[in-house]
Amino acid sequence: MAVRAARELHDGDVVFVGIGLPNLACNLARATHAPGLVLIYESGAVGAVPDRLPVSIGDPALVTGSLAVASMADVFQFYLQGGRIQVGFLGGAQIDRYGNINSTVIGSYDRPKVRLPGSGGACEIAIHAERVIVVAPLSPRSFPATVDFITSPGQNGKYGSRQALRLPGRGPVRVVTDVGILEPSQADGELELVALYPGVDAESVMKKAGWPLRVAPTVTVLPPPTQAELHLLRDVLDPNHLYIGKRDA
Amino acid sequence: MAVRAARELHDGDVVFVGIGLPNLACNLARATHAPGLVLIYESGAVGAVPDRLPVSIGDPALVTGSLAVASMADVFQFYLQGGRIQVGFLGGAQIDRYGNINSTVIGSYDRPKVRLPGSGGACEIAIHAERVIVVAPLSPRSFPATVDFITSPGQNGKYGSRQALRLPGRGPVRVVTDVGILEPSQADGELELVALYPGVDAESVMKKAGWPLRVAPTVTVLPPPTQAELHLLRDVLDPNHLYIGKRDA
Amino acid sequence: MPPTSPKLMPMRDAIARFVHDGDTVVIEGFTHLICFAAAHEIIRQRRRDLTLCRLTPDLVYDQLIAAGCARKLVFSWAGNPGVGSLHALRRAVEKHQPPSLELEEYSHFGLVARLSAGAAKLPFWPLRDYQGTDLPAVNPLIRGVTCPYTGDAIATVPALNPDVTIVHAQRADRDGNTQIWGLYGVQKEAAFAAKRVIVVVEEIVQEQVVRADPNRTLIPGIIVDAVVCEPWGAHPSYAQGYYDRDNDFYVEWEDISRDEAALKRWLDAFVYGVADRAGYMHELGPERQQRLTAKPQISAGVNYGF
Amino acid sequence: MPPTSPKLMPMRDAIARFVHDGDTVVIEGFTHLICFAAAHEIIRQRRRDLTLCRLTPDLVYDQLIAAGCARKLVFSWAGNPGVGSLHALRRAVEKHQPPSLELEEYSHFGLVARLSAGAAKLPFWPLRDYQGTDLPAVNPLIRGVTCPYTGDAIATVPALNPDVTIVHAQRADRDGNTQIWGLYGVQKEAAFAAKRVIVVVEEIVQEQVVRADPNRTLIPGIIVDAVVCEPWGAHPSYAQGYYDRDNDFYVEWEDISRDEAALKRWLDAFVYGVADRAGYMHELGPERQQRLTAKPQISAGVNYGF
Repeated sequence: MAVRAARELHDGDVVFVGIGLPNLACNLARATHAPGLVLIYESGAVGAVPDRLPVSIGDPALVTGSLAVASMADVFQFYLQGGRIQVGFLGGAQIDRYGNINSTVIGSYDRPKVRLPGSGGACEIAIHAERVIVVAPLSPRSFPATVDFITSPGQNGKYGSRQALRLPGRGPVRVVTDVGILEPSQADGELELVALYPGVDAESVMKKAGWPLRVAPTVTVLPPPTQAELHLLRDVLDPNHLYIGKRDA
Repeated sequence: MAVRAARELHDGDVVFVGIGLPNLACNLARATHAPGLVLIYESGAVGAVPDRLPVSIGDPALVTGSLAVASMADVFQFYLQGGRIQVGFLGGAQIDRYGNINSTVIGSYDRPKVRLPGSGGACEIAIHAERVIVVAPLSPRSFPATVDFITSPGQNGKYGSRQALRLPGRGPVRVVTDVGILEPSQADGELELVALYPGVDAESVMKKAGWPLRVAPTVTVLPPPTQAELHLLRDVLDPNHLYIGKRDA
Repeated sequence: MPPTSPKLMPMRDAIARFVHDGDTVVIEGFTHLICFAAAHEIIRQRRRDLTLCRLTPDLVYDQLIAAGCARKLVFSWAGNPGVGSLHALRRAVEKHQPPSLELEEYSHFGLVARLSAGAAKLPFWPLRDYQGTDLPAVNPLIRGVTCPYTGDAIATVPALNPDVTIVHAQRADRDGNTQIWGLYGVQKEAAFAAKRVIVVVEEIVQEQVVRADPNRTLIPGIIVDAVVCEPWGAHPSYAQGYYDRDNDFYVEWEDISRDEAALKRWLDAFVYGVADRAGYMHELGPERQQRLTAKPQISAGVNYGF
Repeated sequence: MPPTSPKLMPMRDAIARFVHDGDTVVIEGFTHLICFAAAHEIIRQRRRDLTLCRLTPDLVYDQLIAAGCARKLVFSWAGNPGVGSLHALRRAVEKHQPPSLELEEYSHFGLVARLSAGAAKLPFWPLRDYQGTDLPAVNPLIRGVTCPYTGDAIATVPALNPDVTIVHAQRADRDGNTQIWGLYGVQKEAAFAAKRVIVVVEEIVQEQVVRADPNRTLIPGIIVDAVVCEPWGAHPSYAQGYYDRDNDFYVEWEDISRDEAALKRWLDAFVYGVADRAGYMHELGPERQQRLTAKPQISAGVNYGF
């Protein structure tokens, strides 16, 4: 997933980075095809070049040697709401057929089965980033037809489409899973299967979604990670395998 | 006037300072009875201790050795609107019987006889500072019954009283002139004569206002400047007499 | 300038004087400069019924909640960053284990905006946010206005003006002129929004040190009520240039907070069982302190001359 | 990072590419860091019909107005600070001497708020202001909203999003990561509000200089379109740590601008008659330059280690 996520990034993109896989993906992209990527962390570190793998979004290594430090007010007002962010990464406990994301509660809000951390900046990333890339392993539990709570708006939902709501960003344009890639359809924004990892068949993928997953007219088979990418991930960027398992590259 | 203005300041006051007489008055007060005065300049210099007489509100000498530098957004939002300023000084081309100040135009707005500089921060100083001290020589031309344009609201006027408008600050509480001091009356906020400089008589002062100036029941005679105050002003704070004339202390 | 400052005082006095039962309290700091020392003193002084506000409640509020100080939590992301959950908080919310805890929830931007409004003494702050989400449905304080120019619907949040804000920083003079570098978080807005401000620093410096670099001052002394010198006061959070984040402790907290008895033992040993921050650091031991001490990487100066 | 930056260019190219006839232009800087070099190049390239926005039009816009570049002025305080009037501006307003000039007037806070809204991509900004004044009566863009919490009437101003903002600064790397110390003015908001940003600096520095002290960066390179190295580019304004304000010139301007013929002679000698900033400095002479050069007063560094 980290390699796939990295390949979604274009050279020169300004990326709003979270910790874990997105951070790995960004650093992989910088080390390969996108040296001009600018990483902005929610914590305010701009153009960070951490000399160790940051374990928190506010790691001091993100500040030392960075290009700028922005206050949280500036991060949210001038960078994110200001339309200066091209790519945001999001994950979540639940992602629905329209790309709405729940990171707030499982069950009802007042009597939750599981109390999740909440939005943090996810809600405004989903609204303002030019493109949102969602990274999450595909499973019926994580990809229900409808989420219990909309923390971050997707392409469509009970409050209407992004166009109707006049949301500035394009929302989740790619969902990178552990078996393939989903994309919102032009027609109604419902996620459909557009690409598969090598050796994965569409039938088995369709069973992993909590709704009847549509398959795009043409489904690409993605090239596997290169040896160079795997080496960078496993030996350089995450040598202690904090964020990647064997399968996970 | 500088001495009188200085005496209006209390130790520990946070003062919003302009250039010229107010700056002199503040530095005189700091050198005499109010060593804990904190000077904040509109330009963002906080706790300035200029080692030369600043000739502009953004003089570099106000920054070197200051306690903090604030952006203009912070100056107006967090300091002034935030209610952190005890005293603001204002002057203006016209001051009316209720302490409304005009620093915008003489004549009509669209076809002005004289185009003045405009508000700058005066409008928000008049609204937000806890107390406003107005400093201006008294004359019928400068103190008309009604100003041509209200740049900075006084105690009362065509839009209603400060209370009715719910303005946060107390507005102009003292008007320091070259012959005596005016204060707004409790009843309707009209300026009335409350104190005279030594050797000045009330009758002559009343002729210098553009409306029938009321005299308070008791009029104090102010003590003259001390030798120490005059020495500080003339020989230390403004040795080249940029802002004070002979008469002006 | 006065020769002595009445603002300089020990943590015990600052908390006793400026934090009261029932207060709305903000201890800010985004990962960086979170004042655990002040939180521990609040626990020791057994403050009750506090409304705790923070973007990321983090371990600091998990501890205050576990110790029974909190009545309500105002927040935007409640987890143990990079590790897992805040279990004392989750027990209060999921199992209503006493003391029960009222929640008021925003996104990060929403809470930043509430503090910005508070700092600017505006009753609300506008933001383009929350369209298409369930957040306004569960928080009636998220409202909106119509733009008088475009007719757009713009979301609003109300001002937050805490009774007291506690800011940790690298250094201040004794009047509270406070300098911060590294991540700023929302410390400035939180301080300006508050009725009372406690600044806790790694070092008290001469006023001349502050005046030699005024652009580093984030919080002016005129809004500060108490200045406390408390080295290592942000541990297990960090202070750029002084000590690193104790990531091991954040990992350890997962097991400690998951088990109520273990959490109680931890509070007994590290909070109730010590008199002050020096006692806490003694319990923590010199090895950890040594390991976390920052290595030097000194920036160059700039010219303030004219 | 790319080995070369396409953003680095001479002033002539930056103005030719990024400032067009009819543009809304902001050259900011409150007393400090006012980019006269850019204004003079705009005059030389004979741009027309500009909407000029600035809190304090200052000499810089008086010169642009005198040279016939301006159609409209958006401002909040139009004087020669500490000296007197801006006479080219006053002639345009009082005597409608061609070219006539449209005015749009705010207070300082109002214009700061307009730029803040522009930077935040909000259509308006709320402020407690203008009650009891005549300003809303002469500027229909000053409006209001009702607070959805308190019912208070709060004034509003609309967002200002200039076509181009020009910022002068002490230093930047060649990607436009820009560091400023001393007075900040409203430079950050003006830059974030703009569609295009030109940064003009006293020095281009290696990226490592910026990265050694990231808290000094006010404007990130990601929003910058052109970086111009123009030493003394702010004269007669100043750059803290580089040169002092030329107060004598501000006083001299009173006589120059009062007399149309003198003003024309001055423009001929110092703007039209020189090719660039180096030519201007040559005209100004070495004595003045020497007198204004800043004396060293270097701040100490801080530790960014962990």
